[in-house]
Amino acid sequence: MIDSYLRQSALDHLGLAGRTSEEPEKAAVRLGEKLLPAAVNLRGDVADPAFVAALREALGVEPPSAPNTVATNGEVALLWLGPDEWLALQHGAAPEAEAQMAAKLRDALGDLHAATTEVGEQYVCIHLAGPKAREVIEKGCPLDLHPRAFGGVGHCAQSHLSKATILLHQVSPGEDGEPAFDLYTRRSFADYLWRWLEDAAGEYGVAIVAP
Amino acid sequence: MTPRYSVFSLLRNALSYHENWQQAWRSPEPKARYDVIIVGGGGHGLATAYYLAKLHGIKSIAVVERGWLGGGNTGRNTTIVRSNYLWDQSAALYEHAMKLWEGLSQDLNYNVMFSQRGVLNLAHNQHDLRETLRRVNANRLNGIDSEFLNAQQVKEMVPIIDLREGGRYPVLGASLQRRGGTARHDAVAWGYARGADALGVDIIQECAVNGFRIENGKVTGVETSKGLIEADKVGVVTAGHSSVMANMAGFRLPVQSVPLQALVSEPVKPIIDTVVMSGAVHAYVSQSDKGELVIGAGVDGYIGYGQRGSMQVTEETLAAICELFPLFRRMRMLRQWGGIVDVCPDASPILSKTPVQNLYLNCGWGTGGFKATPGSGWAFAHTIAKDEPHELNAAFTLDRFRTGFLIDEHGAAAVAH
Amino acid sequence: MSGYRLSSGGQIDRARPLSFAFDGKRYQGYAGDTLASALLANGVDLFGRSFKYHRPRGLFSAGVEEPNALVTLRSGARAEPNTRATVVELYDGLEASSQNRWPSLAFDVMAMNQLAGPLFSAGFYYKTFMGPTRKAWMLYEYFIRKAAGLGAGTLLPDPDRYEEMNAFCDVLVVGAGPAGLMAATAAASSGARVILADEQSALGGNLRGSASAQENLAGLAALDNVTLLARTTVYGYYDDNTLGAVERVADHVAAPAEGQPRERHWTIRAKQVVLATGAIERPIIFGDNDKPGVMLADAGRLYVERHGVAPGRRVAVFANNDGAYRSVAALTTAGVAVSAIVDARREIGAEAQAIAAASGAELLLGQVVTRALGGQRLSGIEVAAFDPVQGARDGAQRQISADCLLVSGGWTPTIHLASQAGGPARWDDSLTAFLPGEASQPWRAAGACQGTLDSAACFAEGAQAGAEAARACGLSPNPVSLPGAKTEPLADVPLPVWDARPPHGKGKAFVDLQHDVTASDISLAHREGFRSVEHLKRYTTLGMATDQGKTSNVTGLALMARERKLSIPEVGTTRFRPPYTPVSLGALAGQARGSHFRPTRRTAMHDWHVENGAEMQAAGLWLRPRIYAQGSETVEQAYSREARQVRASVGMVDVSTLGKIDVQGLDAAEFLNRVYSNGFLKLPEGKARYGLMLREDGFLWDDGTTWRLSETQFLMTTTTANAAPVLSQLEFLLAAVWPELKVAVTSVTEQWAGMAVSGPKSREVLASVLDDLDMSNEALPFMGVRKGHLNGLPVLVARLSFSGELAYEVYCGAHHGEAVWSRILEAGKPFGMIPYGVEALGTLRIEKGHVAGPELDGRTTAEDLGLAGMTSRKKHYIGSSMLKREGLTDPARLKLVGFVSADGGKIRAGAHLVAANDTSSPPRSLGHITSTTYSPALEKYIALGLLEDGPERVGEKLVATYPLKNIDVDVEVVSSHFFDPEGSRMHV
Amino acid sequence: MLQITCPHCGARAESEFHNGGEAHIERPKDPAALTDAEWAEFVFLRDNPKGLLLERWNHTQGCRRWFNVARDTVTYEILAVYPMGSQPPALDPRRYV
Repeated sequence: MIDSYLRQSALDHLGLAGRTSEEPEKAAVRLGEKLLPAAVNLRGDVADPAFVAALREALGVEPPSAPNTVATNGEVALLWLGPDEWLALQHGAAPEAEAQMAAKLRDALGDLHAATTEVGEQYVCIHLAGPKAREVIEKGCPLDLHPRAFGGVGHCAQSHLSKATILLHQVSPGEDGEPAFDLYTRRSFADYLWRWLEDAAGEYGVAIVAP
Repeated sequence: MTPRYSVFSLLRNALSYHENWQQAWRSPEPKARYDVIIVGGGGHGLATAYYLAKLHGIKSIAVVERGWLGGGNTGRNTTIVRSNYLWDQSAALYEHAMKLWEGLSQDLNYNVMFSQRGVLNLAHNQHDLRETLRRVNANRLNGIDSEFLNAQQVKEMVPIIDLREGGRYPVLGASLQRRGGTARHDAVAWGYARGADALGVDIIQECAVNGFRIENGKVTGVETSKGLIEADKVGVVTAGHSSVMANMAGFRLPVQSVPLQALVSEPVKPIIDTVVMSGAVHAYVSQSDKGELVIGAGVDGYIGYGQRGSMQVTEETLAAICELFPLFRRMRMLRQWGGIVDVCPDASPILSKTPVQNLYLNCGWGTGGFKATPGSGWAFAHTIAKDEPHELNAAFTLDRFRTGFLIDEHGAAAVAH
Repeated sequence: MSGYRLSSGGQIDRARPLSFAFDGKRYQGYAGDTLASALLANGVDLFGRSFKYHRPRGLFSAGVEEPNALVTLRSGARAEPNTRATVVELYDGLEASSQNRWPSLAFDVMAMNQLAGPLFSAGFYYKTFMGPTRKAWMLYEYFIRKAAGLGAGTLLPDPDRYEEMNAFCDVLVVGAGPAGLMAATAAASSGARVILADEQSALGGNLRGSASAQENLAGLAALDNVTLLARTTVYGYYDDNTLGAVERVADHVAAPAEGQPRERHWTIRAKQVVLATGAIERPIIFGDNDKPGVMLADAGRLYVERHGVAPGRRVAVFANNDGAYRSVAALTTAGVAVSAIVDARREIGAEAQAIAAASGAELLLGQVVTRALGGQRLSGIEVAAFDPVQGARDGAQRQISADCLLVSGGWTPTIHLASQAGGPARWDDSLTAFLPGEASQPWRAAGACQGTLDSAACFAEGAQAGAEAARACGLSPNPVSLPGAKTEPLADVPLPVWDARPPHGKGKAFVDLQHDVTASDISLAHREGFRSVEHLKRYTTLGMATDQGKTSNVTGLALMARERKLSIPEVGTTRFRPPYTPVSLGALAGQARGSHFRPTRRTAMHDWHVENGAEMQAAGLWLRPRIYAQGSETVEQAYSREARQVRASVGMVDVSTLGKIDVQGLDAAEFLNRVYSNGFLKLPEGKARYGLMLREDGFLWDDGTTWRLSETQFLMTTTTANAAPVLSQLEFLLAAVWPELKVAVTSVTEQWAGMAVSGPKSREVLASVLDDLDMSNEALPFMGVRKGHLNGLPVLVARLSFSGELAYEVYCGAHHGEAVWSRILEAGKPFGMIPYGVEALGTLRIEKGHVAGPELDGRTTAEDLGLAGMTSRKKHYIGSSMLKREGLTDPARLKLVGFVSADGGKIRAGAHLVAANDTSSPPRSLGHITSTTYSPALEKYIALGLLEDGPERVGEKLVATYPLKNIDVDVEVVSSHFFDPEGSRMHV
Repeated sequence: MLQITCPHCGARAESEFHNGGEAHIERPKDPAALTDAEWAEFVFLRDNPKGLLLERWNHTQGCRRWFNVARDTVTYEILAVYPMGSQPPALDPRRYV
C-alpha cells in the first residue's frame, strides 16, 4: 500500500538522479545521496547485560561502548551517539523496515529502562568519496579527519558542517587515497548542506553519483 | 585654572611650538581621605566625579583607576550613541544622556566629536518589523526622535547596502534615530578627566582597589595598592569587574562578565555616513572620522575576563557584514580586540544603592554602556550625593531581581547597544 | 630618477618581461619583481602622500612593514585600496594607482596642510572645532572625513570567492627562513604532521633561491606528513593553540581561475608551534627623514639581491650597527656606488671596515645624519659629529650629496604572535629590542624573532626548536644536518641612537611615517600628561596606521622614555593583538555567503507550497507559507479568503515546523508535570493537553500540546521558535536537576510532517481518506489522539483546534509529507478545501483570542494573558515559586484584552493605546497592540493588545495611536475571545 | 577558539558546545520554604569570578550530554572536566584582582 505513495527524500527536488556523472573517476570528489535509510534511536544502559542481549537478539549486533565507533553485521549498523545512546541504521531496506526494527527492539527490550525512537525519516544521508573528500568536509567541519585522529573506517562522530549538525561515518579507509564518508543531517537542512558541499567541492572538481 | 581650548589657544601655542601646553590633568598622590571615592576611571566613573563636583558641590573627590584612565570598555567600544530604547525607564535614561551628549563638547571644552549622523536598526523579517514599529511608536510617545524607513529609503540613505531582496535576511526596513550617531571614545574619558581635574577631583591612575573597609554595614574606605584611602561614600563603576568588587564588599550580583569583540578596517575614504545595526545577524558598523570601518560583533557565550573572544564570533559577524555590504569583502581588518561587558539578565543596567551603606553601584550596562556615559554619570552622581536614586534611575535597582520589576530590553532594542 | 635595473643579478626572470601601469603610465618589469621593485627599477621615486601633511613619500622598505608605498591595486570591483607595493607580486597587466592626493601625486593640493602644519599637533582636533554652534562639528567633520581615509574602496560587490579550511597538525612552523626551514625539517623527521607557513611568495626567507634552501624544501615537499604554505600569513594566535592564517591563493594573478578562491582562511589547531617569524629593521630618525630616497638598509640589499634593482646612483648609508654593512657589501658586489657610510659608532669591527674599504665609500665614524636635504626627493644629507651621551652636536654641518640613503638603526624582532600567546615582552639591552616573553601556550621561538641574527645560529636554533616540538608531541625526531654557514663576523649589536637630531636641528623628524607622528608630537603628549603607552598611542595615533608601527613603535617608546627619564622597559610595551598584518574581511567571512550564510530549513511540503503560489516567509531558519495568493490578491484579501473558507468549510496548514519531542520512560508523566504549569499526571492515554512552560523566574516561556501515546510515552510539541531551547532545557533538567527520573527525550521534529485540518468539514474530509479511524465525536472526542492509517500509511491524528473550528492535526512520516498533504487536499476538493498560510492561521487564532509569539515575548506572565487558570496551585513546577512576586502580580501590569475599531477601520500592529481624553503631548502609553488582523468572521478589524488593568477596562473607549504616521484610531476594549466564546464550534 | 574535552567524545572545537553557566547551583529541594529573596539568589545571583570558575557545558553538536568544566576565566585554560552530579576535583582557587 505504501508503495502506492511517493516516498520523497529531502533532496528529491534537486533531481540528482538526472545529474549523475558519466565519468566520476575523473573528479576529485564524488557526491551522492544514499536514499532513505531506516534508523532507530536507542537509549539504554550498555553495562546491563539484558540490554546488550536484547539488541543482539533484535538486531544481531551489540552496541559498541567505545565512543565514536560503529558496530555492524553487514546489514544493521549501530553508531555510537553517546554513553547511553546509539543509532541503529539500515541502508537499502524496505519501507517497512524501520517500523519492524523498532517493533523487534521494543519486544526484545520489554520493560527495561530503555527508549526506542524511529528517526529514519528525519535524516538524509549524503555520501562523499574521492581523493579530496576529506578536504571538502574539513572546509566546514572542525573535526580532525586524519586517520591517526579520527580512526578511519568503523568510526563516526557528531559535529557540525558549516551551520548544519551532522553525523559523520567513515565507510572506506582511503589507503588508496580515496576515503569515503556517509554524512547524515536533518532533512530540513539537507538542501542547504548539499548545495554547500557541491559548492565547496567545486575547486577540486565534483561528480554526482548514485552510491 | 585650566586654560580653555580653542582655535585661538591652538594658534597661540603653535607659535610657541606647542611648548607651553599644560597637562590635561594632574597626577596627584592620594590624600588620606575624601568625601567620595569613585572606583573606576572609565567614562562613567569620570563623568560621575565630574557631575558630583559640578552639580552637587562636593569638594573632595577621588577617582581611583587600576590602570590608565579610559583603558577599559571606554576605549574598546564601537562608539555608538542612541537613545531609542523600548521601555519608558530606559528611554528616559538614555534620552537624558543624549541631551547631555548634544552639549558635551561645549560643556567640557573638549571636542568629543559627537557626530549625529543617524543610527539605523535594520529589520529583516516580520517579527523584526513588528518589534521595530512598536519601538518607533514607543520612542515617539517618549518624545524621542524616531523614524521608520522602508527598504528603498534605507537604500537611499546607505547606497552601498545590499537589500538582499529574496535573500535569506532581506532588509525590509529600519528604524532611524537621526540624533543618534557616534563620538570619539577616548575623548570622552579625557574630556571628563580634564573637566573633573579642573574642578579639583584627584584622578589617581595605576591604583588598584584590593578591598573595601566596611564597619558595621557601612563603607568607610578603600584598600588600594597605594594604601588605605578613607571615604564617606564610595561609588563603584567598574563594568566587567563589578562582580569582583561586589565580592570584595561581600555580596553577589546578577551579572555575568562576557567577552565582546570589535574590530576596525584599514581607513578608506568616506563610504558609509550613518551607523547601521542589525540585531538579527548580530552586527553593526560605522565609519570613523579617520576612515576606518568600526565593526562590532556579538558577545561570546561564556564568562571571560581575558579581553579577547573567539575567532568564530568575529567570522560570523564579518559574514553578516559582508552579506549586507558585499563590497567590504576586499577591505581589510586592521585591529581586533575584546572588552569585558557586564550583562544583566534583563539587559538593563543597575544604578543603585547596595546592601552596604554608602556603597553605590553602577554596572550591568552590557554592550550599551558608552552611549549612556553622560546620563549614567549624571544619575549616579545624584544617587551618591543624595543617597537615593534620581527618578531617572529609580527603576534600575539591584532589588528588581527579587521583586520581578524587570526592565527587559532584550530583542526589541535590536542588538542591545 | 635614481633607482635603476642592474644589468644582471637578482632572482627575477629576465626572459619574462611583464607590462604594468601605475597612475596610468605604462612600465615594464620582470617575473619575480614586486610592484615596488619594478617601479624602483623604472626610476619612480614618488609612491604616495602622507596621511596628515600629504608630504611626498617614497619607498621605505621591501616588505610588510612598508608605511609609505600604499597604492590602490587593480580597479573596478577588484580594487584594493591601501595595498603595500612592496608585497604585490608583479603580473602582466597589473594596474595600480596612488592614493590620498589630488589632482596628482607630484602636485597635491592638500600638501597645503604642511603650511598649517604647526596647527596639526597631536590631538589638535580635541581642542577646537567646538563652535560657534553645537552642531558646527557636523560641518567640520564633513571636510575632515573627506581629507582622511587613505585610498577609496570599491563600490562594487566583490566578484571573488573565499574559502575556509580547518587544519590540524602536530607542529606548526611560522616563518620559512633559516630557522623555520630547519625547525620543519627536524620536526618532520619524526613523522609529525607539520605545517610550514610563510607570508612571502616563496619559502626560504633570507635563503630564498639559495641551493641549500631549495634542497631543503624539495626534501620537505616530498614528505606526505608535511604541508607547505607559501603566500600564507599566520596573522593571529588564539586560545588553545588555534592560529588563524590567510593563504593568498590567487592574489598574485590578475583574477582567480574558475572555481579557485582568491584567498583561503586557515584555522590551524596545532599541538606545538615554532615561531620563526624573523625581525624587521628599524630606522634612526633625523630632520626630514621622510624624504623619498631614505630607505631601510636591508631593503636596499633586498632590491639589489632579489630583484636586481639599484636603489640609487649615489647611495649613502647611515648606521649604528654592522647590519648595514651587509647592504654595503651587496651594493658593492652589484657595482652600485656607495658614496659615504655614516656610522654613529666611533669604532667598528675589522669585517665592517673591510667591507667599507672595498666599497670605496668615505667612512665617517662617530657621526650621524642630522637632516635629509632635497625637494620631492633626496638630494643630500647633513652630517654632524655624535656623542653617545650628549647626542649630535649643533654647529658646523657637513653636507654630502646623495640620491638614496640607506638607514639601519638595528633590528626589531617580530614578536607579534609570541605576544598574543605569551607574557609581556622581554627587553634586551644589548640588542636594544623587545624579545618574546614567557609562553602561555605551547610555542617556542627560534632565530631572529628572539634576537638571533647570525644564520648559523639560526639553523641550529631552528633545528633544536623543531626537534623539541616533535618530542613534546611524544614523537622522536632524527638528527638533521645543518647547512654549512660560516658564522658571520658582523655583529648586529647596535649603539643606541634613536633621534640623531642636534638640539636645534631643523626639519620635522618623523617617528610614524604613515601617520605623520613626529618626535615633537611625542614630547607634546608627554607635556600634556598622555604618558602611558596606550595614551601615547591613542593621543598621537603612533603605531595606529596600516603598518601598525612595525618600524616606529620602539622608537616612539624610546622617545617617551627620554621624556620621562625612564628606561624603555619601564615605559613598557604595548600588547600586540591580531592581526599581524591586515586581513581581508572576505577571507574571514569565508564561504558563509548568499545561501550559505544561514541555512534555509524546508518542510516536506516546501516544494508543493512554492509550486502552488505560496509566498514564503521566514520563521527563524524555516520558511513557511504566508499566503497562497490568487491572481492579484493583496495579502489581506488572501488571508481573509483563506480564513473565511476555513470557517465556512475546511482548510489545511503546514505545521511541520512545530518542535516535537519524544518523551519516554516510567517517570515521563511525573517529569512533564514538573515542567508544565498545569497538571499532566492524570492525562489519560489517547488524549492531548495544552500546556504552558514558565521560565524559572515565573515569566511565560513556551506553550504547546503534549499527547499521551502510552502509559510511558508522550509526544510533546513546542513552538517553532523554541523547539531547540525546550529540548535543551528538558535534557538539562534530567541531567542536572532530576537525574533520578527515568526519562529519555529525543527530538522527532523532522521525523513527522504535520498538517492541521480545520473547519466544519474537516471530519468528513479525513473520514474519507483514513483507512481505519472512527472519526465520530464519540470515538475521537475533542483533544483525543489516535494512531491510524491513511492508504496503509501510519499516521497520528489528534483532534486539536487553534482556530476554534472542528479541527485535527495529522502527522505522518516526513518522507510522505507531500503525498499525504496532496491526498487530503484532493479528498477535500468537493468541499472547496484550501491550503492556508500563517497569516490566516494568525487571523483565526486572533479571532479566538489565542496567544502566540507577539504575546509570548518573554515579558508576559500567565496572568497577564488570562491564563492564570493554567498555573496549578496544587503542585510545584518550574517557575511556580517566583510567579507570585510583587513585580509579577502588580495590578498595573499590562494585561491581554481585545480591541475593535469604532469605525471598523484598520488597527495597526505596534500602535500604542492612550486614553481618549489624554491631551498631553505626547500622550501617555497605556499599552500597545500586539496582534492585529481583519476578521472575516466579524467583518471588521480586530486586535489583541496588552493594556494597563486591561480586563477592568472592557467597554472603555481608547485611542490606538500610531505617532509614526500620525494615525489615531478610536477603539473599544473588548474581551479577547472575539469569536464563538463558548467554543461550541470545535466541540461538535 | 577553545578546545573543550567532552568526557564522552574527546577534544572538540568550542563551536560544538554551549555554555550553561555556573555549575553546582542546587535547585532548592523544598521550593515552598524559600523567600523571594532566596529564590532571586538561586535564579539570578552568580559568583562570576575572575579566576577559577566551575561551569556547565553541553556538547550540543555532539553527544548532547551535559558536563562540568573547571575553567580559568582569565587565561581560559580548562583545568578539569568532570561529570554532572559529582563534586569538583581539588583545584587551586585562582583569583585575580
